[in-house]
Order: sequence, then C-alpha cells, then structure tokens
Amino acid sequence: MEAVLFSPDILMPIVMARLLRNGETVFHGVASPLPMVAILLAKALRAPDLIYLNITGSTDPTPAALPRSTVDPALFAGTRSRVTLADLFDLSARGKLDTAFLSGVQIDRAGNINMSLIPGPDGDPHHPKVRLPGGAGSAAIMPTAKRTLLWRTKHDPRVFVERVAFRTTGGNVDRVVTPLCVFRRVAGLLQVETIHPGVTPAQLQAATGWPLSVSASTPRTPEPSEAELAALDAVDPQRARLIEF
Amino acid sequence: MEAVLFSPDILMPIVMARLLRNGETVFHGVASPLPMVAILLAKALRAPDLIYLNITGSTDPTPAALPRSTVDPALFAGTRSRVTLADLFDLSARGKLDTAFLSGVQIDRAGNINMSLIPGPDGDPHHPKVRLPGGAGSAAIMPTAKRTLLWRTKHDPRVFVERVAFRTTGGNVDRVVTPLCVFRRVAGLLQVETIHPGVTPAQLQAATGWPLSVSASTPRTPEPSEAELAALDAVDPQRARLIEF
Amino acid sequence: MRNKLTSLSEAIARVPDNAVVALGGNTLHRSPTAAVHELIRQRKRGLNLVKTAGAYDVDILCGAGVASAVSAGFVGYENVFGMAPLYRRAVEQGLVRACEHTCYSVIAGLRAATQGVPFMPVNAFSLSDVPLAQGYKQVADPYSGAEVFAVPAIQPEVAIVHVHEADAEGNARIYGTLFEDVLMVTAAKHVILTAEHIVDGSTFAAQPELTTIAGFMVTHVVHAPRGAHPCSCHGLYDMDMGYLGDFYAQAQTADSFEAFLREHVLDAAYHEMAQDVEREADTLEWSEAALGDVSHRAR
Amino acid sequence: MRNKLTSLSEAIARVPDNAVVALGGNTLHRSPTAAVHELIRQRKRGLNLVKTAGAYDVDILCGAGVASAVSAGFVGYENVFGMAPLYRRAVEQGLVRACEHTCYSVIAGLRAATQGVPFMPVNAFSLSDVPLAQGYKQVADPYSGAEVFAVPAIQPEVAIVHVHEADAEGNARIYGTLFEDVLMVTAAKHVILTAEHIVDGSTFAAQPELTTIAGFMVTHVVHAPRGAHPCSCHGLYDMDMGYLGDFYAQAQTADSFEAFLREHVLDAAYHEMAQDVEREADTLEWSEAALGDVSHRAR
Repeated sequence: MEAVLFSPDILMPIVMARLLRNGETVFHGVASPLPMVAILLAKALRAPDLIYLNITGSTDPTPAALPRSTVDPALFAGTRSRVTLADLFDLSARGKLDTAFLSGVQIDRAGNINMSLIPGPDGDPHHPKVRLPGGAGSAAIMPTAKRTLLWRTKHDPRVFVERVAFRTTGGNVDRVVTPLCVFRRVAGLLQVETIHPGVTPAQLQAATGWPLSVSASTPRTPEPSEAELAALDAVDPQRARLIEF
Repeated sequence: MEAVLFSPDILMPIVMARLLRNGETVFHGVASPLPMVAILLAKALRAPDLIYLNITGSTDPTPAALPRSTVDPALFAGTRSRVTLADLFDLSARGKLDTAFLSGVQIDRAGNINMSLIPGPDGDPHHPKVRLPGGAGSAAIMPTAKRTLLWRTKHDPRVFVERVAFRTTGGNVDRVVTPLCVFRRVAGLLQVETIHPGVTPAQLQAATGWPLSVSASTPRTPEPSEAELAALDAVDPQRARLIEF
Repeated sequence: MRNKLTSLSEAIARVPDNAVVALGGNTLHRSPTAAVHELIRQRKRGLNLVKTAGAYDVDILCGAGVASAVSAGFVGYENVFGMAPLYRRAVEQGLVRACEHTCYSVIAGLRAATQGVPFMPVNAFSLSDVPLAQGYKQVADPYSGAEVFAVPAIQPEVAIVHVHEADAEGNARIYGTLFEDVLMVTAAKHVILTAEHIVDGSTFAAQPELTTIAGFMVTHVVHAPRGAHPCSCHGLYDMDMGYLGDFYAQAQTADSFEAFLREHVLDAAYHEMAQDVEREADTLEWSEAALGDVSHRAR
Repeated sequence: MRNKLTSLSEAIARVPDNAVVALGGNTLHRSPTAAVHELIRQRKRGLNLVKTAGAYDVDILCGAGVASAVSAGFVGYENVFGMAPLYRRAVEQGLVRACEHTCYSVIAGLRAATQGVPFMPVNAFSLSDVPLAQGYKQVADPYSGAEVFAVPAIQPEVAIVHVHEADAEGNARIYGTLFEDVLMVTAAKHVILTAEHIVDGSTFAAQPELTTIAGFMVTHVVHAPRGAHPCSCHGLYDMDMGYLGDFYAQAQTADSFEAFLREHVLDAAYHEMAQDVEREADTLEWSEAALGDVSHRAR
C-alpha cells in the first residue's frame, strides 16, 4: 500500500503551509522561496487572516508573479502599509512575532543551525575553512520568535548533523520540514514526527547524522489533498519554488 | 546721548537673530515664539541657508501666519521632508545640532535652568511647593547641542537667580538674551556682554540675583537697523511674538 | 483581514484601571481627545499617562481623577495659556505623581519597549538633577567603560492615537507631524486608533509609503470625526480657542472645573456628540494646501 | 538651500581609505552600484563595509581588493545564484575580515551611532556562538540586573544610498522598500546620495510625508540614472539577470574576474556610461503600478 510519490517541491510547501495558523504573524527572510509559497498557500487555503511579513516591509503582499529573490520588489506589491526590516526585528524582539521560517546550511539534533562558517584547523572563526553566507536575521529571530519552522530541501548527513560546527543560533524551533520527513522538537531534541510517503525508515536514517527513533509504525505524512494541489498550482503556477531544488 | 528705546518685543528677536549663523542647524521647541521669529528673521536677513528645525518635524517651514503654539501645524507648511522629534533629539545627541534655543523659569549664574519644580519644605521632588511644566527636551538638548542660546522675556531677581532651586539641566550655554541685556557664558559663568539701549547698569543689577560686573563702560547692545526693523515687520506682521510679553 | 472597527466606548472599556497609557499627539495638537473624554466618562482610575508633551489631555485627566501618575517631559499650554492648572494642583496636593522625564527619555523608554530590551542608553541628563530625583541610573559601556544614563523600558498597556485615516484593519495615515505616535504604537501591548475617516484600505495600496501605521500592530479602530477637538488636527481643523479659553478659565477652581466637566464631558456622551460632529465633518472640506496632494480621501 | 549636486567621481573622491562605509539596499535590490564601481575605479583600499545583507556590491568590492572587512548579517545571492564567490575566497584567504553580525545587530550598531551612545542593547544572540567569535559583550540592566547583549556603535564615515528622487539639497524619496537606508543616513558622518532623478525640491512640499531623507543630513547628491544596475530599483527596473549571470560565472576564477572587472568597471567610466544610460532613462516609463500614485515625477 505504498503511497503515490510526491516530489518534494510539491510536498514540502504543502506540509509547511499546514503548520501555519489563521491570524498569526508569519515572517520569512532572504533566500526563502518555499516559505513564500507556503505562506501564500496557507492564506489561500484556510488562513486568510494570517499576516504575511517579509524583508520588503510589506504586509500581505499580492505578487503578480513569484520572484527568484525573496527580497524582490514583487513582494511589496499590494501592501497597504510600509514598515522596515528593523520594525520586523523589533516585533520579534518584543515577543510579538508568532512564526518565523528559517533554514541552515547545517541543522543539528538540538535544532541549532549553522549559516556562518566551517572552522579551519586552528579553530579561529576569522580563519575559517569555509566561509558561509551568514545567518542573516536568524540569531535575532530564532531566539525571540514564538516559534521557528525550519526547512531544508536537502536531507543528507552533511546537513543533518549531530552537532553544528558553529552555532549561528539556536532558538524556539518547533518543526523541521525536509524532503524526507517532518521533525518535531520535543524536550530539546528533533524527533521524527512523520515520514513522507515513499520514504523508508532505513532511507531516512541513512540520510540523517544521528540515530533516529523510526520504524514501520512511524506515522506517515498525510498526502496532499486535491484542494492543496490545486491551490499550490494557483499560488505558484510558474513553479518559482523550483529554484530551491 | 541716550539711545531711542526699543521695546523688548522688537529688540529681543533682532538680537537673537544676530546670534545665528548661515548654514547652521537651529532648533526650537515648545513655547518658543521669540526663537521662531528670530530664526525666520535671520533667514530673511543674512542666513538663507540656516536650517530651521522644530518639533513639527519640518525643515525650513514657510508658515502663512505665525502661530500661537510653536508645535502648530502652521510650522509644518512648506517643508520638503518629514522627520520626527526623535530624529531631532538624535541629531543633537550625536553632536550634529549646531544651535538650540531654550529657556527657563529660573536661570542661574552658571547658565543652569529650572523648568521642573520649586521644592517644598521636605525637599522631596515628589512633594514640590510648585510643580512647573517640566524641561521638555532641554535635559537632552542642552548638554549635547554644540551651543544653546537661552532667552527669557522677564528679567527680575526671581528669574535670574544665583542658583536654581532644581537643576533641570545645564549645558553648552553660549548667550542669554533678556529684555535688559545679553549675557555671555565665560569660564562657566554668565557675564554681561551688552546692555540694551536705555537700560542703566543699576537697573540691570537690581533685576539680577547675583553681583554683576557692569559699569558705564559696559558695551551697549547695537540698536536695530532699518533693515532689521523692516525684516521683523515682514516676518511677523501680526506680531505673534507679543504672546510672550 | 480582520475588522477591528468598534465603538469608542467598547474600545475604551478595554483600558484597565492602573494601566500605563500612552497618548498620541503633542501639546494642543492631534491629542486623542474623544478617547480622553471617554476615559473620564468610564471613570477610569490610577492611569499612568505617557506623553512627551501634554496639555489639555493630561490636564483634564489629572483634574478628573483618572490619572495617578504622569510620565512626561512637559505639561502645559505653552504661551497659549501657560501652566496646566489641574495637573499642577494634583501634583502639589500629592494626588498625581510627576514622573519627570526629558521628552527624549520618554522616547528612549518607548524605544526600549519596542525593541524588547529592559533599558535604553540615552545621551541626556548628564548635567541634570532629574536622574537623582527620579532614580534614573547609569550603566557602563562594556567596551569603553564610559557611563551613560539608562532609561527603563516604558511599555504602555495601551497606546491611544488619533489619525487622519484608518481602514478597518488598522492601517493608518497621519498627515503632517507624526509626533511620537508610531513609536507609541510599536511600544504598546494594545493599540486603539481613533480616526477622522474610515477608508477602504485597498485604496492605500496605491501609495503604501504614506501608511506609517501597519494594521497588524493595531487592536481597535474607532471612527471619531473631530476626535482631536479642541486640539488641532493637521489640515482639518485648528485649535478651538473659544472652547480652550472657557476650559482654562473654569479649570482654575475645583467648582467651576466640575461644572465644565459635567457639561462638556460627563453629560455629553460621545455617540451623541459624534453624530453631531459627524454631520459637521461630512461638510468639512479637507484643506488641500495643508494636506498636500492626498490621493485618497474618505467619505 | 545649499546645492550639493556633484559628479560621482567628486563625491566618491571624498571617501577615505580605511573608512567604515555603509551601503544602502539589500542583497540584489537598490544597491548603490554606480558608486560601488567608482570606489573600484578610484582604487580605494581598506574599507570596512557595513550592510545587513549584501550581494553583488560586497562581493565585487572584496574581489577588487577595495574591502578589508565586511560587517554584515549575510553575504550571498540567495537562491538566485548561491554563495558569494569573491567574498568567500577573500575571507578564506585572510584578505577580508568577516565581522559577523545578525542583520539586527547591524541595525543596533547604526542605532547607537544615530543616538550618540556607545552601545545599543539588543535582544538577540542569546543562543549563538557569534558573540564569542566576534567579541560582543553583555551588559547588565541597572534596574533588574538582567544581562543583555550590547552592540558597539557602528558609525560609518560615509553612507552611500541610492534613491529614486532627490533634490539638489539632498531631500530624497525612496519608493517601495526602505531597507536600512534612512538609518544609515542618520548614523553616518557623511552621506552620499545617488539618485535616479534629480527633481525640483519645491515639488516635494505637496507631499512632504513621502520624503524620508531630509536634505540637511546629506553631504553630496549625484545624478546616477540606473545607478543600482544590475540590481533592481523598485518600480523602475528589475535585476539584470544576463549581466549578473555573466558576472557570477566570471567571478569563479581570479583570471576571468579580472577580465570582467576590466570590461565592466575599470574601462567603463561612469560619466560615459551615465550618458548612455541617461538617454535610456529619458525614455523609461515609470511603472505606475509599482510606484503607485506618485504625484511628482522628475524630468
């Protein structure tokens, strides 16, 4: 009774959208096509009063077409007001941001992320082996937002590590959505909540850098409904989200 | 050879205007009709590039008629930009405000001002004998502006005291303009710089709460010129400034 | 988008006794007077009012027994009338605590609340008796060791701000001077907007840059035409000198103030007033010269 | 009112070597690219670049040897291309120091400079290795004793910001997203604006609320049509994907990057470029849908 397989570019935004709640404030930052699609999808499906915030300072934009960059002026279209990025950080800092989408080059078992660097032999952060882009707003948002949803389109043991090489930030991580599963953070550690259709526990364990509690009885991620699939097509007809894959 | 007498509502704004320099940033706050007139006068006479700032957040306003309140929307007219009061305080705090006009219910020999309270018998500031309006922005502006010009339309020993009953603030006081004289702050103390036409040294001393160095040889405040008088009439034809007297 | 429109009385009913309440506007300009009067009618008690520079609003709330503390840089009528008689008497009689600030330290306290930090360093007070009187402390810069004054966060339970235009969600525009209103909105836990005009917010999308209050920060929206009266409202109306003159004269004694309060506030429910002034407001021409090229006007 | 109009080369000549320089815009949007290219042509050295999130601007300045430090929260091309190759190589080779921030701590440092205080408390970094790596210290709230991170003031010697419209005094309008540009203007000692359009500032008086950069804060104004290219400029032009794709490909090796730099920057003086693009700009239709109901358009 193996399910029909859904490609991650379809399944991931749908799963991410399911995690969002009507009426809450939801923010994504740079380099976040999947959150952009997921938020618009949630608003279209069943969270019309969700408040969509992003770096452009718009609220609830109505982009004509979804951009490659998630800082693009396209995400300012349709807004009725203008705030600044500083205003959005302030919102999180004072405890009023409900949900933030963030990601990491590395994500560890405790839900910490690394966006900063891979240290070199001397361990000096100013002589890194690999300089990564930096955490953008994550070291401010992740500890202060009421909850953080992580996502990453690549699930392998180099991404999902026992412990990050440098902790750009930890914080209030709730769920992590990957092409293979949904993690939920319980008692400070990521646990597999559901395995996506078509993924075996062995595949998932092989792709993850720490020992998982998974078995044939681990719940399956519910398949996308017809309504979800149709809404995804309507929200992102050009498949802008494919830029992440 | 006693000079023609000029009423303080004519002399004071003209003297205040003479203290202003082309190109500098000049700010006044609440309850400041004379500074409002003096700044506009200086711009009209010889400081066209003086930058006139006030609580409304305008720059170089062109009021159709001068208002009773110096926070009035009339002082927003003609501005090309909008800043906030916070922006103006910030400007002073980072050392970029050239000149501020301030006043005090009491002004003392060191140039300190009291706008806060007259203490009661127990000395507790929360049980004052007289509660005054408060210093508005002065405790922020006066210590940080490059220079402060004080003015007061009443000159008597209750205003000009040896020592203020409560120091709302001290700061970078340069000059104090009164109906009787101009004080200049030298080595931390107010000294009479010029006596206004028609005022005798004895009158000035009697009106001031500390011993002055004044004599017949103390310089006289130069009389208003024809050009100054004409410009004053043009700037304030309705004599809005009389509200201070 | 949520519809947050409510009546003035319902909005003000949410203001708890003993709350810290920030009032928008400055001196006699764009004060949220309709809401201030409703606070009096609902007999609120113990409010700590936050404002950089107050006048009629702070004064009448002190006189009516609504305020028990005032955190402000200035309370007075400038040269228009002079000192604030009700505030002054209340403080001198020990009924109201004057928490003296400089206007900039009110701003600093609101900034701290906005930014979710317990205090804000402020370059002010270096030559002032105010910190000692009010208990403001210094803090050392951890890098240079230099001492700077720290202002504790001021988080209003409610900010009440009067605006020119708002939509039902709380997106709002203020023409002319902003004063500290946007900062009060970000600092406060709850935000009540009173608005001259309620507009269809979709019209704001043509010039979103003018909408400086974002709806998601707002809790309640109240339609309150002439809601700043007797204070001015940029581009719409000037100070009402007749009303203010009567008030200032009657505020000089407790008895005459009681009579004023009864006539102009307690016995004048805003929903009735509102209907009158709303008709009047309908006939108001917006002042184009003052407001500039405002693209979208209500009603 | 002072006329601050000058050529790009004269304005950039005022930027000293080893200065802290803030760059407006964010990632591939409204970067002051014309000025960035001129910094390269004038062979500036040792700059410490300040930006919340940089891309082409920070990357090419690192590749060209102009920057020796970058204070930023993020440097990269998002999903458009990926990591910043020149920045990454320069840091990994020890030629550029990565002063890692979170975007919010860049903002906090600029706020401290704006407000004339040595540091800014910031609710961030509580679960991060960044403070230890960068030497950010904590400070105790003098009231509660609670520890909070303190970000040292970031005072740029120069802020360079690209705007839609400016007048000769430096009053300026930005349509769409502001990013951190206004904060950079207030924090910096000197401010260079590059502007798509130079307008008669008296036209700004009809809607002063739209003018978020006040002229008195500005040092130099430069007419730079298409001055953000190849980055986007809200309502005027989108990212130039062809140019950026060529750049990104050639940036992968030192030799091909040198060739790119020579062709597109060193041998392409902006005054010549400008004349070309100015003609082009004359024919540009402003995008009404994106810019909204802009009352006053230049030229």
